[in-house]
Amino acid sequence: MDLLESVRQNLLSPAPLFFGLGVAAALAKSDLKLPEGLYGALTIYLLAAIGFKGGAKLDAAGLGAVWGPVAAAAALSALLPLASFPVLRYLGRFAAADAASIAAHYGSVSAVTFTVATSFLASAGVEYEGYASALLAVMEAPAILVGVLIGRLAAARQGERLSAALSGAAREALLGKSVVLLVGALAIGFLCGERGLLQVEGFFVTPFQGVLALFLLELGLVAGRRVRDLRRGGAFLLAFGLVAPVLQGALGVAVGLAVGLSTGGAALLGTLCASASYIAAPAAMRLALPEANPTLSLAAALAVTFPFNVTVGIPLYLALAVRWSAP
Amino acid sequence: MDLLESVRQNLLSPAPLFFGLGVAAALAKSDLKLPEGLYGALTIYLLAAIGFKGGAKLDAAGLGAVWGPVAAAAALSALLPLASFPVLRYLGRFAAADAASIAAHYGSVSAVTFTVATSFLASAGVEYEGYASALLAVMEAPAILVGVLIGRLAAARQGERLSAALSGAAREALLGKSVVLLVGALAIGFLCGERGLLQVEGFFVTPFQGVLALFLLELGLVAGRRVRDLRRGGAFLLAFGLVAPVLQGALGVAVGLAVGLSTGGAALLGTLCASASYIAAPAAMRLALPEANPTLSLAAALAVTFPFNVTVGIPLYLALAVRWSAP
Amino acid sequence: MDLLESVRQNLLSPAPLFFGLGVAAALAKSDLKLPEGLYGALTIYLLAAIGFKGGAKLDAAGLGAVWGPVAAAAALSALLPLASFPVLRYLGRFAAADAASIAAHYGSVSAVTFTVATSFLASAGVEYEGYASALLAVMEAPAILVGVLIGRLAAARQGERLSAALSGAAREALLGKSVVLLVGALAIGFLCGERGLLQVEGFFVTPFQGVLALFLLELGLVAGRRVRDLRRGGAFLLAFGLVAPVLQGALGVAVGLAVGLSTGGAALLGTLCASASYIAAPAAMRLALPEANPTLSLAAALAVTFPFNVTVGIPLYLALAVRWSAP
Amino acid sequence: MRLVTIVCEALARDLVLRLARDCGAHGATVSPASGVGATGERPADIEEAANVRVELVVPPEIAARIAERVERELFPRFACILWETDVRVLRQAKF
Amino acid sequence: MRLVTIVCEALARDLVLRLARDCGAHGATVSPASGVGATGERPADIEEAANVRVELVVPPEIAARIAERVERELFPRFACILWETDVRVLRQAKF
Amino acid sequence: MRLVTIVCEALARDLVLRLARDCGAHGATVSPASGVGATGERPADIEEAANVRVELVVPPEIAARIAERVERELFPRFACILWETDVRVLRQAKF
Ligand SMILES: Nc1ncnc2c1ncn2[C@@H]1O[C@H](COP(=O)(O)O)[C@@H](O)[C@H]1O
Ligand SMILES: Nc1ncnc2c1ncn2[C@@H]1O[C@H](COP(=O)(O)O)[C@@H](O)[C@H]1O
Ligand SMILES: Nc1ncnc2c1ncn2[C@@H]1O[C@H](COP(=O)(O)O)[C@@H](O)[C@H]1O
Ligand code: NA
Ligand code: NA
Ligand code: NA
Repeated sequence: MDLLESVRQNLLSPAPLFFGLGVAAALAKSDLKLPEGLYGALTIYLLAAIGFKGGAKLDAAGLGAVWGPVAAAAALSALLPLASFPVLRYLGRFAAADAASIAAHYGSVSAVTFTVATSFLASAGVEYEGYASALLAVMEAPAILVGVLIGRLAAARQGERLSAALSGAAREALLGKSVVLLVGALAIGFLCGERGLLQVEGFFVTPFQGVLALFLLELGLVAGRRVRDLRRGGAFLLAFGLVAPVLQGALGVAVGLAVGLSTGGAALLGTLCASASYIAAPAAMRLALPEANPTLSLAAALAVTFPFNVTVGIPLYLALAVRWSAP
Repeated sequence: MDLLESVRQNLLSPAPLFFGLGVAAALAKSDLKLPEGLYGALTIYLLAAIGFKGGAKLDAAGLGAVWGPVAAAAALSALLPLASFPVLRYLGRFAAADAASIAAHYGSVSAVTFTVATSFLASAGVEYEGYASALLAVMEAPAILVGVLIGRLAAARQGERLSAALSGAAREALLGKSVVLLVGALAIGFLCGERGLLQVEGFFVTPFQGVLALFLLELGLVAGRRVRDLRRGGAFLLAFGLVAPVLQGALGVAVGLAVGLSTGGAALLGTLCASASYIAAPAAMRLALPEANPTLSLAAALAVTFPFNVTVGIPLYLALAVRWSAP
Repeated sequence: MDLLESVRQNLLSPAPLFFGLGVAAALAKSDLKLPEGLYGALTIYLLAAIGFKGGAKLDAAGLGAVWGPVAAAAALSALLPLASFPVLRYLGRFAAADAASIAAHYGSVSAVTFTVATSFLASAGVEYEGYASALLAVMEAPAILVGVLIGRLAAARQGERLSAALSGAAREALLGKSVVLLVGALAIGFLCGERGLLQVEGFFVTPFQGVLALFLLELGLVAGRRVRDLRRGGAFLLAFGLVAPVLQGALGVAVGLAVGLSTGGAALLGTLCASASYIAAPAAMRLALPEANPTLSLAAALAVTFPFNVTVGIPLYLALAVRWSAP
Repeated sequence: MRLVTIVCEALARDLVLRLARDCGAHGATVSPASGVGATGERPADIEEAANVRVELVVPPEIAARIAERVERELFPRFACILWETDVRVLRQAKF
Repeated sequence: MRLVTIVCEALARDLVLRLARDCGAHGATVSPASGVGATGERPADIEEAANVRVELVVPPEIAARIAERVERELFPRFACILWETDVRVLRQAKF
Repeated sequence: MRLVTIVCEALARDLVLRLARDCGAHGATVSPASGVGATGERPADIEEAANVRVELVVPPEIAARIAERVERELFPRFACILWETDVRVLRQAKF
């Protein structure tokens, strides 16, 4: 299956199409709106389901097998912002806080992009490590912490003590809802194992793909509202939102293969590196680095990188993984 | 199976009974209330599911087969208000705006009534065209547009330009949430086909009947609160709410058979003609024809016609379709 | 299977672990919060599902078989507060209104505790009467009514007439949302029978265990916030929250066996007696006995007795039922 | 006209509205609220803990009557506060 | 500065905001509300019946313009009320 | 008494409440809000974009302290406005 055909197949599946419907409705200023609370409720469902299933698989795989990939994933999350910050600051001429914030968003991860990737792999018949959501879980926080650290150091605000700001950021990053839910559900899945998964399968597995499609409708509505904000970021931000995922994704694929992940697993790690956070990072950065303009990072993450990844990006990272893992 | 037995079986199924529970709770002033947002969330789910499934079937049937029934359905929606407006205006002595608004509600359609009818057909073992929700999708807007047109012309308000008012109404009718969702999900289902339906079946198909039952509980609560409003409409409105669906339903059945629908399909088109909108029409009329009293149309649609249709009406339209399609 | 092993198995299942996650997140002051409306929506789902399934089983069992246990359950609910009130008033030195309110909470029942018990029995392979949720349905109101009666008599407020207060309380107890939903859904299930259950199984049965797990996450968050309130109740309240369920549970098991319930059924009646209401009772008592401090009863019910029951209590009541029903 | 604002436990919503009507208010606007006060935090995610915020536009003499009854009937039994201020309205006769 | 509060049918939300902007308001705060009044109960659980509560902080002359247009354009067509009061604000120039 | 109303980004909710408490407010009422202003539209459907509306009933000197700190600490960092007005309360001593 070549890349184009793979992109086409991916595009003609419910999740990306519902995202497109949401974007179109928002752009046409339809009165299709999110009932308040639904977005938050679906987020909780998705994170709990992703975590729980991953935990049950983690139990099956055994903790011993996963340390390597998990450590590599956490390291990638911490290091990626260090690479993208100078690009944003000096090439893109963003203010220090903005550059740090964007770098943190792109170092951190998007659980929904990850999930679309697993569906894509499943429907393409590619195997992957079932515990891969453990990689997702460890990649949220490090980038946020590093981003805050950079932002604070660069801003060099004399008034506040760095350590206080960082401990606040650590709180946000580690006790934010997505980290707590993902890590908590992962632990629960691990403790319950396959037997527990069987019990709650009818809720956490059977309807999952459909819930994801509905969530993407909502995400499309949110993203559509952000399209106008892109102008404030200028052409550089747009380019960054398209190029950064490709570079970070390729790096993720390479590292994944190097630490022994399967082809599918490496494609997933690539997707994680390529994806940008729009739940954990925005909330944490808003409180720990409020000088940063939240509009820029969110518009880039949601209105550029997310649609890029769920349409073209994911098939691309898989193609890279296939090519590089060929003997 | 005779009509009475058929009504009895229909009554003793979860959806109508949950509706009854809701009405009873509202009349008894129980503190059973809708959590805010739930009604809106369930509406989104139902419309997306109905549209998506219909779209997948449309793909299977092929666009060529459906033009006839679709055009007939849209025409019915546009013409029915023209027939009921004079009745309401001159027999019922309603103000022009009110008559136009009620006529628009009854020309437009109720997705939930449609869905109860499909469940009824399924459990009665009657086949119908899987793409029938395409008929539903095209019947929402025309009646609303015609209703606004009549109302504006009859009111003959000199101050505002008719074209401006109509373009506003067209916006509402075509970009209202139910039309966007139904048509959008229909298109997505069409693009994804059966393969896509399989992916999201666990969410859009498996739990559908149960979600419908829960939604009817909520609708019952809403309808129960409207019962008192009926008094303001007088006996004529009550009679209209019972007679109009029968006449419009019979017409729909006849037209359905004439354009080549199966017995079940004709019963569905009859149900659509008989049903009155309580989501799309109220919102659109409120903005495009605010002189109309929203209480009258909503009370008649929800507290008279909806319960009539889901109990007695649907079996009746099927009985008509069976009789008239007999060789 | 001995008690300890049974407790361990029960602990390592999704529902109690998600409850623990919620409590931990609340204590750590994570920003994991309930989207507004979700708690209410899940409550409606759970009550409708429990009632409906029970009703369908009631239809299968036949009304004749259930009068005995149902009457016994209602009587237990009415009598338990009479036993616990003096303990709370004179040993615990609570104000009359507080003692009456706590007694009412513990005489009434918790639908979620009941549900966790049925899951536990199912996974332990123990049979029970399918109509047991009818017992749940009749045990909510009597304790509340008796509690208000005691509280009013004890307070002996001259200003208001007792009968007026009681009729208000009866309204609350009988038209409160949980009673209306449970009894209503039970009746609907009874009218629809197994055929109706089949129709809505994909929503009311398949995902049920998973929804319960998610609800327990939310309940954990709510309970975690209440832990601090426990201090206001003192050591006596804590002790009461642990000892009362054991005594009431043992009584329930004994009565259950006496009226001919199976081992599993007796364990369920024990669980019902042991459980404390945190939905119906708080709302009703707040309006009918507002002098009572709502913090005390809710903290004890949610932060002590509920976790005790879902971890240690339920296996204990089953062990008692097994021992006492041995020939 | 006076604008009387009452913040109170959500479970007492209907009591507040009945009291206002009995005192002669012709209408009321209710919005959801959470809060913090002497009785601790009142998060709005579960109804048992939530607050409501009731606004009443009324003539001064009715405002006085409402304040007096809220003080006597609600303050001893519910977590509740009341404040009031002068407002200018359109369609004076409506209130 | 004046604080103008408009309580109106939720379906008319965008009309109210457009009217305010056209009159020169630089911003608005909107909160969900239910209510009761001459047109009966308006519970907030379905959008068709819900109210919105719109607050506008504006200079007095703009407040007057808003009141005048609300009276003329919204009152005849929607269930709607308006009240206003004086407020002190920070950053006067913003409004 | 003064009624201080702060409309601010929902993500800063806890910061606002802490600031109010530090300044000496004994309580607060919080309601959900959406809005539009200089920073664009803030729809309430996702928490990242929503506003909160915080009301504080406080003595004048505390109101002044709150206004001063909001101006210094919140205005430069968050989309936020503040207005205040005189109110009459029951149970003066509570605030
Ligand atoms: N000083 C205050 N300013 C604003 N709202 C308050 C204040 N004190 C109390 N409240 C509100 O009134 C409710 C009940 O107050 P309390 O009885 O003090 O717990 C709280 O949950 C708040 O919503
Ligand atoms: N006296 C009043 N005090 C506060 N709010 C009111 C009052 N009268 C009406 N309202 C609000 O305005 C809405 C429309 O009022 P009406 O047109 O009288 O039905 C109601 O749903 C209430 O939210
Ligand atoms: N003139 C105004 N009247 C009422 N609310 C306003 C006004 N200006 C701003 N706001 C509120 O304050 C929030 C932040 O304002 P801004 O910083 O101007 O975007 C907005 O989302 C509105 O909720
Ligand atoms: Na990333
Ligand atoms: Na119709
Ligand atoms: Na009990």
